[in-house]
Amino acid sequence: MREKLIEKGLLLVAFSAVAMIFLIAYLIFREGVPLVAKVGVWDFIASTRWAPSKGSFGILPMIVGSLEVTLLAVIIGATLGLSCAMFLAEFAPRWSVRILKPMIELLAGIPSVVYGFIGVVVLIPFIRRTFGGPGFSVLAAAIILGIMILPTVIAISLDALNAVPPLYKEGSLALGATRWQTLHRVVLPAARSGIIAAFILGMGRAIGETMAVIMVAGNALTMPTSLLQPVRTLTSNIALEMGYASGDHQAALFATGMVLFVIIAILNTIALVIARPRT
Amino acid sequence: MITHSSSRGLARLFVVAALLLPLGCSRASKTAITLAGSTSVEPFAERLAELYTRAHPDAEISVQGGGSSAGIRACQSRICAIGMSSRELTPEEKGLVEIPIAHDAIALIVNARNPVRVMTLEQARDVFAGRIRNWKELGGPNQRITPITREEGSGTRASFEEKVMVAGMPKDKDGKANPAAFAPDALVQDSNGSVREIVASDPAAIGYISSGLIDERVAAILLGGVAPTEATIRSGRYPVVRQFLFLTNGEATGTAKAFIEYVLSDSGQRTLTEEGLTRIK
Amino acid sequence: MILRPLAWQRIVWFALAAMTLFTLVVLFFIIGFITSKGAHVITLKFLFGMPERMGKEGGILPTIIATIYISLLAIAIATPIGVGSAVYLCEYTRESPITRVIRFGADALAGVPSIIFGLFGFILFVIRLRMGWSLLAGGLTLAFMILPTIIRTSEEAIRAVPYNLREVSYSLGGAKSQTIVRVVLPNALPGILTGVILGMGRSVAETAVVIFTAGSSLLMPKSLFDPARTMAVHFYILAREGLSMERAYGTALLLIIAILLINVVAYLLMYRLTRKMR
Amino acid sequence: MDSKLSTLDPLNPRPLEPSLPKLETRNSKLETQNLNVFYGNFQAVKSVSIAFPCKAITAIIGPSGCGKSTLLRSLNRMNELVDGARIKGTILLDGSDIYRLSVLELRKRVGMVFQRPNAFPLPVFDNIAYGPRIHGTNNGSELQAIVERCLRSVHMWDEVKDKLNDSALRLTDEQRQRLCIARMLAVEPEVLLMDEPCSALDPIATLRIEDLMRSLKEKYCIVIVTHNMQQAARVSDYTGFMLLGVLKEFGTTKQIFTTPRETDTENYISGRFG
Amino acid sequence: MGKRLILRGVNLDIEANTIVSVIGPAHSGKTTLLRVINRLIETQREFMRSGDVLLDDAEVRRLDIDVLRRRVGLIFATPVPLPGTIFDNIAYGPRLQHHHRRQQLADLVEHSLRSAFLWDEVKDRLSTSALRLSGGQQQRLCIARTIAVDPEVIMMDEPTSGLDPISTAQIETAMRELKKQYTWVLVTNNTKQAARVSDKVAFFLSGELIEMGEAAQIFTKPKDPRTDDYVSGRIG
Repeated sequence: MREKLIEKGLLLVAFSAVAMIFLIAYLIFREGVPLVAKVGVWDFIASTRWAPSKGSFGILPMIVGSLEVTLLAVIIGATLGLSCAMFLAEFAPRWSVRILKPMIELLAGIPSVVYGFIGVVVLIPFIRRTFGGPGFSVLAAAIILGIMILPTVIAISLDALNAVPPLYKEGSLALGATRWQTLHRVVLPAARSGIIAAFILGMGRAIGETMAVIMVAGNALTMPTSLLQPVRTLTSNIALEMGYASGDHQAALFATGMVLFVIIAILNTIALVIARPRT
Repeated sequence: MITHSSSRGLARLFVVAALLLPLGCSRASKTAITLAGSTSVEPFAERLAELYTRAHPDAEISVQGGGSSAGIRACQSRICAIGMSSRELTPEEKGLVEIPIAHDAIALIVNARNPVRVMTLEQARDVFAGRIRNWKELGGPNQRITPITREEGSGTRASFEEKVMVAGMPKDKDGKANPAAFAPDALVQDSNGSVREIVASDPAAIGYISSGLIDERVAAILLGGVAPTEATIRSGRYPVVRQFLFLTNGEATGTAKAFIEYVLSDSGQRTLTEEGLTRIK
Repeated sequence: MILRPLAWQRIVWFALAAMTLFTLVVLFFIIGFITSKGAHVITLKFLFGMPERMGKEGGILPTIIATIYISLLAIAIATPIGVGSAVYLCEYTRESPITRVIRFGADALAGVPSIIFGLFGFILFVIRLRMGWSLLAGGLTLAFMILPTIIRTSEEAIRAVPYNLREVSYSLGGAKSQTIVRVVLPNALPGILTGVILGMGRSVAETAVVIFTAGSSLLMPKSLFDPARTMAVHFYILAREGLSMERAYGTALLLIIAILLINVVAYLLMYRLTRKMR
Repeated sequence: MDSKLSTLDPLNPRPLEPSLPKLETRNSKLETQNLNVFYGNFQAVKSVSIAFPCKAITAIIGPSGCGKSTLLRSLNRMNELVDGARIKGTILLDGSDIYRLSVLELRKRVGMVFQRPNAFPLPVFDNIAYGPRIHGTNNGSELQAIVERCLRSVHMWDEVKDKLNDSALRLTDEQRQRLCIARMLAVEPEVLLMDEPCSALDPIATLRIEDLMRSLKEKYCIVIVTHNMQQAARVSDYTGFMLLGVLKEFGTTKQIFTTPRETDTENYISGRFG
Repeated sequence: MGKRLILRGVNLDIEANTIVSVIGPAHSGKTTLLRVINRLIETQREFMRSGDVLLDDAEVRRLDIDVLRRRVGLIFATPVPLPGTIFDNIAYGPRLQHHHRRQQLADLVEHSLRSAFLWDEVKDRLSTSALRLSGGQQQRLCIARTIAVDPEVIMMDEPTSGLDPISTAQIETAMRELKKQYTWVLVTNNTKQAARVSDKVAFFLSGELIEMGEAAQIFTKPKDPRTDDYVSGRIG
């Protein structure tokens, strides 16, 4: 009897996360859907002109911008992060891993605004001097986000690599394989789903990041055609304009959030399908 | 027993955490009020609140940013006693009491190293509409211009649009000119401060901010040959001027009333002037 | 393959070592940069003084206090919910539609960008529930933001408790709840703590959510219903508005030190808790 | 303490004297001389000298913790995967020190099968082709031939020839263990080391793996570690008995199981302890 | 376990105060049998059973599950000390029932440790971690822990498979000494051990009880040829 009660109570608690996600979705969609209905789905997501006070609500440049920045950031973060994780897992001496791993996890806790700020004072002037232009650009945003997600990618993929049963490694080494052969032919495939999970989490952080992006991306409303052009992402659109928005403008920002929501859901689903371990 | 002591330890942790929090059930003092709204007004309101509470230690005034719309919304739902707005209210938002507290000129600024110092309104319009793209065309060095504007909905941007972007534009039959659109590749920043910081660090940049926030790293452009000074602003010769508003839901009472009175008083207005605004009275 | 396996391995070694070095240099540059620029700002007056002139002068005590309150509040709310959910998922159900729904909820929540949490918290807690900008609204919103992290790490920690420990408890006549309270949770505690620390770190570092829900008032918060400005928000405003770069660096350095302290305290706590078990 | 144990003094076991009648080993393939293996301060193997003959199965038996696995793993230097492992003494493969070979070459020549079937989470084909590929064979038809030959020699070709692209994890325990043996054969080793290869299998599968071992004996030197005395008696030609890190006795299987010279061996064989 | 049939038509009668060994090769269902008896199997995946398990003529599924498990103790193949002190380990079971005072508990701990022949080795370090004990000591600790809840039957699942010969001998001694108080069921894949300690032996193969009888009879003249194959080492 008592056991049953405990079970029911815990079930209730466990559903709070579900309740919350539905509440969030409900609130965002309730504000956003009427506007999208008014403007038209196609005009909303496929038009390039954003001038809410003039009745134009096109967010295509921001969708493209978000995806471009995120993709680039993940490429940077994943390359560096996975290399780092592989090195720490297989080649670095144990003592150094014991020191470095907590340090890297610590770096995950640095506020994103600090990363953004360093972007403004170090990276932007560097890009401006080296490549010309304003410096605030797709490239700057991608580099900052790529660095920001590094600790997450390293920590999680390192865990995934370490979770591969030593049996597999032994089996490969006993056949006369080098450690690198073992790593890339057996350990990496076996850790595949964990590593992809690391990339997904990194991607999630990158696409959802707001403040750091506002600081370095330039937030212009053009369709980004070059890496050196300023760009506005969906998240920064919301954070930039929410403060002064009212009426349809505000609804359009909620609708932006809605689109972001849907994009993240799609990306997560794709990633989950890829990551599903082959049985 | 470990299982016992450690769960007790965890429990203790939470008790300590809970005790650390002041579990007040209502606001600590009846004289506390909140101001919320425009980030342009926020720094000035904070300064005023600081001085006011120094003279009235029993009063507590907290100042929030969030933007004009958030302030208006919070004021409508009585979440804050006084809203702050740097833009005019839309028809749907009317109904709140509007109290202008200061004039604010919007200055066009460039990096102090930039030799260009004078522009006509039309030139300023063309720079921000993306029709003039090189400083050479304005008598400066051969360098691409990086215009920086504010985000859609910002009061500063609205005033700038209304006064500068309409200059020389064809008028429709009501006699109203349609403002030129901002260049889509202009950088967008969401506060006066960040616009100033970018201009201060990039010789090719140009932006517009509250004239009160100009410092030595940036220079104000003489718009149509007029500098934003108190005299030109009060006389209306400087073309881009707006009002900062305090908003209340119904007549203000208590601390809110006293604070508004202080702001409109001579010493309050003097403070605003010191901080770079132009007095309303 | 033209290269011999060992030669190939050596090349890979150098490539990976170079990438790792580069990564570490970048990450440590960030810390070094902030430290070199901010160290001289941190004085007792800075730590324990009240801010003046919007933070251009004076100290940052209210933001430190606000940061502590809001992050403790967030974990105090999120931990019981998160651990409870994890216990339910691990101990009370097998894979079923119910667990899939719960996991979907947690995963979806983890994917929600912080700006959307900010909007949500603003509408629900600040406006609808009339909490105003307050520590409470901020803490609640942050709690739901970090909930998925806590659920996920607790779940992993609970699953990592060897199954045979539960069997021992059962075979000595322990009921399920007794087994969970006396065997599973104490043994999962280090892992759970890691999740809590991660969540606390995220609350300390979060900016967007806090601006929307707890506001940015520089006054000392006196109750849960007072608005407040956390260190991260203060840093953002200082840096963004160009109020005082020096103080921005100082605040950033303090933030990093705070995260470091949280980690160290957690490590010590974990050490204390596990020492008796080893 | 039980009186039956009085003859056993495990705390002070005497090493096998080199003066003991030396086993007549027709051409020994692999040999240890005075081998000591340490993990940190713990000595797991104490002065073991043993020779493993060609084309024969040698079994190492002994109770848990006697060092038999450690001995086996030091023969292809797999013990080095444990931190703090080191050895003292000599190990000879075809009369030359194994430490003069590269570790890759050594492990190629001395293959190993583990207690738990550790087929890689890859398709069956890739499992077998793994060894040849890492040693430089990339020709498709050549690999095809190797895979077929190896699967045939473990009597598995007919069972899996249609599922070469299925994941190896879908096979039964026994099939996976055979696959591991086939995978090892694909690199053409000279010595096969087997670490309790049947302990996870049921009796029928065990018997079949044992048959396989007998058929492989024609070509290889096989060393098997087992805690199952009966298995040693069934399959091996020579048997060594280890106790607490010491090789107590070594001889033909028949001799060890019928007329052991050491009392410890006799006690263990007859089931008085262990 | 899924759809596999693990145990088939098993009829087994275990008398009080005897040591019964269950032998058989891997995968013959020995461990499952123990888990069916104390219903630990119910905590695992889907499982179905038909037939009855009677403890003193009462079907185990009718008993309160906590009571059943206190009456029928189980020792696992690898010693599983709970993380915590030696004292905590022994006191775990009694504390679950709450009503124990400090002194009572101390007495009970001493009694249990003495019964498992561990008291002299650990009496000075009851408050150190149980994980610091050697493998053999840990397994005796597990026996003492089971004794502390005062069971009637103690089932052991290959309790010495990971232990060295000396520890094995100590545990076997403890079993023989405690035979008067408890009924023992010993699952082992070591036929020699079964021969050393048990009164009766049951031989399982592929989930079936092939033969049960006095230890001497099973090992010298088994009735079933499959038993003969196994005890003589032709299979397994």
